Amino acid sequence: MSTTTESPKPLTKKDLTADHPTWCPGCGDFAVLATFFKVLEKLQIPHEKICTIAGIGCSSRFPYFVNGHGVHFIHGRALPFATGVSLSRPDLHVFAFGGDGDGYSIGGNHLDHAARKNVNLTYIVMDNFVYGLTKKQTSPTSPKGFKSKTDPTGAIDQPINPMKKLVYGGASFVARTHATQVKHMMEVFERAILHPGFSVVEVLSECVIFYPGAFDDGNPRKGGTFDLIEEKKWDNSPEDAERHDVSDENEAYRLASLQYPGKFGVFYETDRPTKNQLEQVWIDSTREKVGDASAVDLLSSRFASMK
Amino acid sequence: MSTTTESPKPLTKKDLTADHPTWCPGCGDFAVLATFFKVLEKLQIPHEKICTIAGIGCSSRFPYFVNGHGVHFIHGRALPFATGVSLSRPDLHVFAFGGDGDGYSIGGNHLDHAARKNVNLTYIVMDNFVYGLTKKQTSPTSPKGFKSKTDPTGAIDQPINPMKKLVYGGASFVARTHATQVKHMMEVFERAILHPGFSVVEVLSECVIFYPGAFDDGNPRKGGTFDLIEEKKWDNSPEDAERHDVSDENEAYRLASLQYPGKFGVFYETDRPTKNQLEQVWIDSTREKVGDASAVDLLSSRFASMK
Amino acid sequence: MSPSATSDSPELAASPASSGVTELQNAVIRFAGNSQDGIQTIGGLLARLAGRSSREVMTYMTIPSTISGGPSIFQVHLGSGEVLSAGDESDFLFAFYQHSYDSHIGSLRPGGICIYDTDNVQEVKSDLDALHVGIPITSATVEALGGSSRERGKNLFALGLVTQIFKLNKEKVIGLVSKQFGGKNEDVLRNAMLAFDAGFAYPVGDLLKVEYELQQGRGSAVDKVTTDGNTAMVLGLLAGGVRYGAAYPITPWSTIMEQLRVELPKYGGLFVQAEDELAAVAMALGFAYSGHVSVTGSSGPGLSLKMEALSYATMAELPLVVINVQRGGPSTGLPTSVEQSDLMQAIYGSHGDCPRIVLAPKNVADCFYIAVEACELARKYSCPVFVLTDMALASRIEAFEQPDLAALVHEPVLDLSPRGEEFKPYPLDGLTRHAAPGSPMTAGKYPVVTGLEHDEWGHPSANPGIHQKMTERRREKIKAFGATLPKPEIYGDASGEALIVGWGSTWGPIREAVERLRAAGRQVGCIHLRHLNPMPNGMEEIFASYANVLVVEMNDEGLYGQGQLATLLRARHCDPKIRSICKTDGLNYRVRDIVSRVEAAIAG
Amino acid sequence: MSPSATSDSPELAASPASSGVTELQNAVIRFAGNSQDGIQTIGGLLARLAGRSSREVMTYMTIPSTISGGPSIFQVHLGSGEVLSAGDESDFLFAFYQHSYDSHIGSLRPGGICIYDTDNVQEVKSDLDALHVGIPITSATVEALGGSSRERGKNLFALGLVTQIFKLNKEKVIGLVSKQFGGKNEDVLRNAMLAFDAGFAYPVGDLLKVEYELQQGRGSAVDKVTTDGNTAMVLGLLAGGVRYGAAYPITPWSTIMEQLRVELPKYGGLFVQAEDELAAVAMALGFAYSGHVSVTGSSGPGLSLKMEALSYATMAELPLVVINVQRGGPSTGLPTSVEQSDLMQAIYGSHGDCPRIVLAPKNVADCFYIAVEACELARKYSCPVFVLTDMALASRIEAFEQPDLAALVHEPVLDLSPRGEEFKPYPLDGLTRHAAPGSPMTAGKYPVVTGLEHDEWGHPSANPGIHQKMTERRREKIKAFGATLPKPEIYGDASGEALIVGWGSTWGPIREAVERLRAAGRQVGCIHLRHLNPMPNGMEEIFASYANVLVVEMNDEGLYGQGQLATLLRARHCDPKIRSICKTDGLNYRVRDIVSRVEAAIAG
Ligand SMILES: Cc1ncc(C[n+]2csc(CCOP(=O)(O)OP(=O)(O)O)c2C)c(N)n1
Ligand SMILES: Cc1ncc(C[n+]2csc(CCOP(=O)(O)OP(=O)(O)O)c2C)c(N)n1
Ligand code: SF4
Ligand code: SF4
Ligand SMILES: [Mg+2]
Ligand SMILES: [Mg+2]
Repeated sequence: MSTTTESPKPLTKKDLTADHPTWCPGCGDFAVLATFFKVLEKLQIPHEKICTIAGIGCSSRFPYFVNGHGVHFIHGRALPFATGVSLSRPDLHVFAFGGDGDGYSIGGNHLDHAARKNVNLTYIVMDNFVYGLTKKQTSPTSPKGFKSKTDPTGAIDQPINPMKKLVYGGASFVARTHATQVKHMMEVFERAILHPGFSVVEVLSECVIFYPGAFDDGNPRKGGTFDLIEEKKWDNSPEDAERHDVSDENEAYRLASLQYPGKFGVFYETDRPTKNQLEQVWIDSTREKVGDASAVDLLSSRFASMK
Repeated sequence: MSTTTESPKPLTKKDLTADHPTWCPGCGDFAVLATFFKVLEKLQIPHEKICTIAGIGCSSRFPYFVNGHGVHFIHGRALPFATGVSLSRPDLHVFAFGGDGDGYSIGGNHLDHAARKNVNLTYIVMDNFVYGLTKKQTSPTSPKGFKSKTDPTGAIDQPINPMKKLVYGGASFVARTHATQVKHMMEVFERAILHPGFSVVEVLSECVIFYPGAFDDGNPRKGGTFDLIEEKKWDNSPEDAERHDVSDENEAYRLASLQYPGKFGVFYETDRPTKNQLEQVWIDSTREKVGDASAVDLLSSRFASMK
Repeated sequence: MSPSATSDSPELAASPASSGVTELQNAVIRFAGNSQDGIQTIGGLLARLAGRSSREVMTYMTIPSTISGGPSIFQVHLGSGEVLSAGDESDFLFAFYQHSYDSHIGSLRPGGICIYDTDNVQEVKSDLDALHVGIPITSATVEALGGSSRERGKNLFALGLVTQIFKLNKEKVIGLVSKQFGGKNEDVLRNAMLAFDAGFAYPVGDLLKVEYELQQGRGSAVDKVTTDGNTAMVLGLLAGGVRYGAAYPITPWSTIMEQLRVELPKYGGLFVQAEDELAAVAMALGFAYSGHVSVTGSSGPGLSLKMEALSYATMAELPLVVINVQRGGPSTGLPTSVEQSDLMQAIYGSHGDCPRIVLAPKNVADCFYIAVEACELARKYSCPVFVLTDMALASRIEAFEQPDLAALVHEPVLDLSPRGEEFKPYPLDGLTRHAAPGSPMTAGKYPVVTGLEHDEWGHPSANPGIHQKMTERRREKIKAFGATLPKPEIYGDASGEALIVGWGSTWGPIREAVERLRAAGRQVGCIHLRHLNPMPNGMEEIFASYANVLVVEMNDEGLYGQGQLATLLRARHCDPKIRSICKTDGLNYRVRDIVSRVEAAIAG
Repeated sequence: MSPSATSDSPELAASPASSGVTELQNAVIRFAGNSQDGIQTIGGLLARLAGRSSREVMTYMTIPSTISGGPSIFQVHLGSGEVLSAGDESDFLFAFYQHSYDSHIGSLRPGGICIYDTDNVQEVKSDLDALHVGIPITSATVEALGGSSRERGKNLFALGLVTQIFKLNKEKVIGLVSKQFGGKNEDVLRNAMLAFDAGFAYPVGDLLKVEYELQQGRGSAVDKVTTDGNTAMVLGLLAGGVRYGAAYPITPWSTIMEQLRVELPKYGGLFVQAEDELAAVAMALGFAYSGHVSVTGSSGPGLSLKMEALSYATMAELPLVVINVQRGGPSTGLPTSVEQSDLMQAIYGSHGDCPRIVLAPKNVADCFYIAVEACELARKYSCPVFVLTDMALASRIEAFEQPDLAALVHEPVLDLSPRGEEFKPYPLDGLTRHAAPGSPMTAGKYPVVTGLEHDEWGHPSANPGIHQKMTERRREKIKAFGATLPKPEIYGDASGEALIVGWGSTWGPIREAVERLRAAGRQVGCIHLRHLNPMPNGMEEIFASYANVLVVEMNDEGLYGQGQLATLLRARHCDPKIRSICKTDGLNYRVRDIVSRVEAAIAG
C-alpha cells in the first residue's frame, strides 16, 4: 500500500479516536490501537480512505475504536470480506484486525488463500494465546499445558506456529512484534502498511484476564528478552553474512522454528505482483479489446450472437 | 497405524474390490486404487477394520471402489469426520482420500488442524491440479497460466505448495509420489500406513480429461524425470552427509521449495504422541480417579453435590 | 407432432395436408446416444434454428452420472405455436445404440417414428405401434468422411436427416453449422458439412411413407434469442448492474460463475473464484459494502454454507444477489436432477429473524428478467435477494424475444459523495443508505457496519427497545416491497373447479396442463408466483373463486402433507382448500401427470 | 413476597401472621451491583438453600456486555409454592451503587423494600412508594474483615442480611458457604464467614419495621437439586448415553461444551474442541458413524454453519443430538439476550427436504429430561435430533427433584456383531440400522455411507423411483414418531375464551399468566409444546374448544403477522383462530405482559 499526502488538514489522533475501547484495563490491545493511531498520523492517509475490518473477538472490536470506515463482520471471515473491498476499491487502504482464534482457528484457511493470492491489504493479529471474548478456551496458539475451560488439565494439542503459517502461505510481508514494545510495533506497522501486497503483523498482546503473564518472556521489563532479528544491510561486511536476508523464505521458516519467545521483527518480505494488479491487467486488456464499450452495447452484441 | 495379522483367511485383492470405478479410462486414480489394494493385501489388515473416508470429487469416490466400511461425506470435511472415527475407534484403520480441491481449497483448514493434532490416520491426496468432478475449474494447485473454465486466459494466483503446507502444518509423515510410479507408490503407502500418527501422501494423479499431460515432467516414460529423495542411512559415510534427514523439518521445507517437478519420496517423518494417545491418557487417568464408576453412580454423586 | 397445439394427442399426423405433406405444428424429437456423440450440439443448433424461424422451442437433456460420459439424451420440442414443455413423449426417436433404443423406445408415443442406427442396434420391438426406420448411420457417416475411424460426425449426419425429413430451411441450418464449426480448423468444418450433406441426401423418403413439414411460426418475423437459463441469468445480472461477485464451483451453478468470470472484465468488473463458499459470500459482501450490488451463488450444499453470512447481510443490510440453482437434495443428493426443495431454506435458513426477498424465474427468458429485478431490489432495499432457479432451467434451451436493453440496462455509479451531520445509515423512518468507504463524513464521525444489533447510526446496542424496533424495521421494508406487487395474473378460467398455483420452472407444464384440462371441459385456472417472499397481497380473493387450490411443486409433501409453497400459503391464508401436488423423483413434471393429479384432486 | 401465590399482588405483606411476623409465601430479591461483586455467588447459594428447604426457586441474571465486567444483576425468586417465573418485579432490592439504584429502583414493586449501600448510593427517591433502608454495606464489610481494601465480601455481608431478614436457617446457609469456600485457602473461608456474620448481626430489625419469615415449602422433605439449564442439559446427555461429541465455543453454548469436556472422560468418553463449527459437526458425525450417539451444539451463528453437514446427517441417517442455545439474532445480534428465533431454521435450515426431530425444554429440569429423550430418539430413529434451548434457560437456576437415574440412565454398548447376507442399512420396510465399522460382513460385501441418494443397501442411485421412495422413507419415520406423541396436556380451563400455546423457556410465565387470568375470571388454558417437529397429532380437537388460540413466542411476527410456531400451526391446521403474541426485545416475558396481551387478544 502506498500513502498519499493530499489531505488538506492533517489527520490527528483525535480525529481517529472513536468510542472508548471496551477492553479490560491493562489489555494488550490498547497499545496496538494507540500505535495504529500514531502510524496513521505519521502516514497521513486521507481519513475517508481508511477502512478497518474485523471478525469477532475482543481484538476484533478494533474497528469500533477507530474513527474511520469500519466493518465488524462475522467470526473468522474478515479476510475474504477485506479481499472483496481491496479488489474492488484500489483507492482505499484496507486493514484487517483480529485474534488468534479468529485468524488461525476458524479463519485459518482464508488466511492461507489471501496470502498466496497476495491480496493488497494489511492484517494485524493480536495474538493472546487464548479465546478472550468467550472467556478462556484453548486457542490454536495456546501452548501445551495451558489450563483453560476446555483443557482443565492443560492443553494437549501442539499449537500452530503463526510465523510458519504465514511464511508457507505466501504472505509477502511477515513480521512479529510485542504489544509492550511500542517503538518496534510502530516501525513494523509502518513497514507493513507501506508494503505493496499482503502484509501481516503478528502482535503478542496479553490478555490480562484469561492469560496474564503469557508474554513476559518477551518483555524485558518483566525479566524476558525482546530479541530482534538483525536484517541484512547488504554492506558486504562480515557481520552482514550473519544477518537475516528477509527475502529468503527458507531462512524465514528456520527463524520461525526458534523456541519461544523467539525473535521479533521482519521475517520475510518479497515483492511479487498482487492479485489486485494481476486481475487489473486482465480487466484492462479486456476493456481495451471490447473498445471500452458500454453495457448496452456489450449486451446487444451478445444477444445478437445468440440469434 | 500398526498392522495386525490375526485374520483367519488371507485378505485378497478380490475381497477388496467393490464396484467398477466410474473414473474415465486412463485416469490416474486407477493406479492409486490398485496400489492401495496391493498394500492392504500385503499388510493383511482385518477386513472389517478397514475404513475409508472421503469428501467430494472424482478422487473422493474412492470409498465406493474399496470393499470395506466406507464413507462418502461432504466436500472438504473428510478429515474432521475421519478424526471422529479415529479418536473413538482405536481398533480401526482409518484412511482418508481426496483431491486437491477437497483437501487444499475448501478443506485446507481441517488439514492443518488434523496435522498439528497428529490424529492417527492415513490421508492420501490424489492431486491432479484441477477440479475434475465439476469439469475444469482452477484448483489451488493449478500452476499459473493453466487455462480453465474459471481462468480462460490462464490461472493468475500463485498455487499452494502442498508439501510446504503439510510440513508447516505438523503432519508427522509427509511423502510425495506419482501415480505412474506404482512401485514407489507402494513403498510410500506402506510406510504411511505403518506410521503411527497423521501420515499424508500426496500423489500426482493425472486427470486425462481436463489436464492431460500435467505430470509428464515427473514421468520418465513421457520424457520427464522421477527424482527420488535419498534418505540418510546413518552409516557415517561421506555420501550420507548429502542425504536427506527426514526428521529435519527445515530441510523438508527446503526440499519442498524445489521447482516443479521437484523430488519424490519421504520429505518428513517424526515420532510424536498422537492426539489419540494424549486424550487416552487423560481418559484413563480420569477413569482411574473415579474408580471406574458406572454412569448411574457418577450421575448420582453429581446430583448429590447439587443439593 | 400433431396438428393440435399439444404434443400428446393420440395419433400421429392424422390430417395430411392437401399437398400430401403432413403439416406439423409441433414435433418432439429425442436423440438418444452417448454424451460423447455431440447430440447436445445438434440439439442446440435445432433450438437456435427455431429461434430464427419464429418458432418456439424447449429442450431437455440428461447428464450422465459419471465424468467419463455415458448414455445421454437431448430432446427438442419445436413448435410453431407456444411451446410450454419439453414434451411428455417424443414423436421421433433417434436411437444410436442398442442401449439407447432399449431405454428410450418407451418414450415414443403410439404411432411415433423411431430412426435407429442399424450398425449398432441389433434388435427392435417390431410389435410396437411405431414405425421403425433403420439407417446405417455410423457406416454412412464413416463413408461420407472418407473412412474416419473415430466415429465423429454421426450427429451431423442425423442433423442432415432431420433437415431433410422436416423440410427445414437448409441454408439457415448450414449457416448455423458454419458458425458453430467455422472458428476451428478448416478440416473440422469440412468434415461436418460432409456428414451433414450425407444425412441430408440419404434416401429416407420411401422408408417414412409420409412427408412432413414443420409449420413456420406465427410470431414476429424478428429472430429470437436462443439460449439456456444459466446464460440468461448471467446476462440479466450484467444488465441489472452487477459488476462484482464471488463463488465456488458446484453443479449446476458453475456455468453461471464461469460465464461471469469471463464476462465481467468486459464491463470493467471482476468475478473471483474463492477457496470455498464461506469465503465466496464474505467476498461478495465485501464487494457489496464497497458500494456495488454484488452476486454470489451456488447449488444446495453451497447455499447451506452461506447461511451464517447471509444472516449478517440481513442485519447489516447489504445489497447482495444470491442465486441458488436448485438440484435434488438433501446433502449431495441428486446433483444432476431437478428439485424445488430449497424454498424454505431461502426464506428461513439462517438463524434469527432474517427477512429476505426470494424470487424465482418461470422460464429461460424470465431468468434474465428476474436477475434484473433482483439487482434493482437489492439496490433499492439494501438487502440480500435470493433467486431460486433450478437444474431444469439451468440447461434448458428456449427461444425468446430480445429484451429491451436500452430500457433495462443499469450502468452502476459508485457514490462517494460526502455525508453530513444528518447521515444515519439505518433511519427508523426510511430505507438504509450506506456511505461506502471512501465517502468523506463531513461531521467527522465515520460509520461501522456491524452484525450486532445497532441503532440508527449503526452503533451496537443491546437496548431492548432498539432490538424490537430494528427487527420491525428490517421486516417492514420487505413488507413494503410486498405491497408494491401486483396481484398475480390468472391464466385460464378466473373461477371454477381448481386454481393451480406454481412457482419456478414448472410454469410451462402447468400452463399446458391448464390448456388440456380446459380442452377436456374442466374449469381451471393457474397463477404462477415469481415473488415467494414476500408474496403478493390479495391472493385470498383469487382463492375464493375456486373450489380447490392446488399447489404444484417438485418437493416433498412433508410431515403434514404439504409441499413448501403450500405450507407458506396455508400459514398465511389459513385456507384448508389449499392442498399440495408434490413429487420428488428428480424429473420435470410431465403435463399429463399434472392433468391426472389435478383431475384426482378435483374428484376428491 | 405476598401471601398469595403470585408475586404481583398490589400490596406488601398485607396480612401479618398472628405472631407479629409477616409470613411470606414468595419473595423476589434483586441484587444489583457490578459483575465483579460476586452477586451471582450469593444468588446461587440462596437458590441452593431453597432446594434444601423444599422451596421452589427461579433465578435470573444479566451478563455485562463488556468482558471487563460492569453493571449486573442477579434476581432470586423464592417460594414455598410453585415458582414459575423469576418475577416481573422485585419485592426487595439490594442496590450496591448509585447506578444500580438508578437502573433498578423502577423494578421494585409499590410498597417494596430497597436496601442500599450508603457508602456508594448518594441519592434516593424518597417520594416513591417504597421503604428505603440505608446500610453502610461497604464500610461495615471492610470493618468486619479488619480493613481489607479490596472491597471483597460485600456479597456475603448481604447474604448475612438476607438470612437475618427472612429468618432463613442459619446453619444451612453456613453449611453452603463452607461448601462453596471451603476448598480454597483457609483465609478465604474465614473472611467469608466474618462478612456473613457481620451482615447477619447488623441491627436491621428496627429499620424494616416489620419482621418477615419465608414459609417452608409444602413439598417433599427430600432435598432438591439446584442447578442451571446448561448444567442440567449436560447431565441429561450423560444420562442419555452420549459419550462423544465435538463443538466450538460460543456464548451461551460454551458452558455445555466446557462441562462435557470435563465430564466425558469420567465416563470413558471424549469431547473435542474443533477448529470451527464445520469441523465440529463433521467430527460429531464421525463419532456417530462409529457407532455412538454423539452430540454437537452451538448458538445462532454456529448453527448456520452446521446446516450443510446436518443435511448429510438426514440423508445418511446418523444419530446426532444437536443443541442450539438460542440468543438474539440475526447474525451476532444480541449475544447475551434471549430469543426464540431459530425454530424455523431448526426445521427448515438445510437445503433439500430434510426432515428432522426438533425438541425444546420448558424449564431447567426439562433440560435434563429432554436431553435424555433426544438421545433415545437419535438412537431409535437414527437421525439428527435438535434441542432448542435458550439464553434464559442456560443460566437460570431452579430447584427440582432428582430424576430417577436408575430408570433413565443408558449405558451405551458398541454393537460390532457380524451382519449377514440380509443386511440392508436402509430397508424400505424398517428403520435404519447401520453396521458400525468394525462389524464383519459375513457375505463379504461392506457398506458405504453416503450423502448421495441411495438404495436400500446404500448404493448411490439416481433412479427417480428410488429418490421418491427414500424421501418418503425419511419423512415417514419422523411421522411415525409423531404418531407416538400424546396429545398435549391442557393446564387451566379445557375450553373457553383462549388457549395459550407456548414452547421453550416461556413455560413458567405462561402458566403463571393462566393462573392470573383465571383468578381474574377468564376462561383460559394453555398447552406447551416440547415436540416442535413433528408436533403431536390431534391438536385441532383442543383448538376447537376455545374461541382464540394464542401462540406466545419470543420472536418476530414476520411478514404476515405470525411468529414461527404460529406459522407452523397455521400451515398444519389452517385454523384462522391461531394468532400470535410476539416480541423481540431480548427479555423474558413478564407475566403481566402475557396477561395484558391475552386480554387484548380476547377483546378483539
Ligand atoms: C460462528 C461463530 N462461532 C463462534 C463464535 C464465538 N466466538 C466469538 S469470538 C471467539 C474467539 C475469540 O478468540 P480470538 O479470535 O483469539 O479473539 P480474542 O477475544 O482472544 O481477542 C469465539 C469462539 C462466533 N461469534 N461465531
Ligand atoms: C459444499 C460444496 N461445494 C462445492 C461442491 C462441488 N464440488 C464437488 S467436487 C469439487 C472439486 C473437486 O476437485 P478435487 O477435490 O480436486 O477432486 P477431483 O475431482 O479433481 O479428483 C467441487 C467444487 C460440493 N459438492 N459441495
Ligand atoms: S478478556 Fe482479555 S483479550 Fe479480552 S479485553 Fe479483556 S484482557 Fe483483553
Ligand atoms: S475427470 Fe479427470 S479426475 Fe475425473 S475421473 Fe476423469 S480423468 Fe479422472
Ligand atoms: Mg485470542
Ligand atoms: Mg483435483
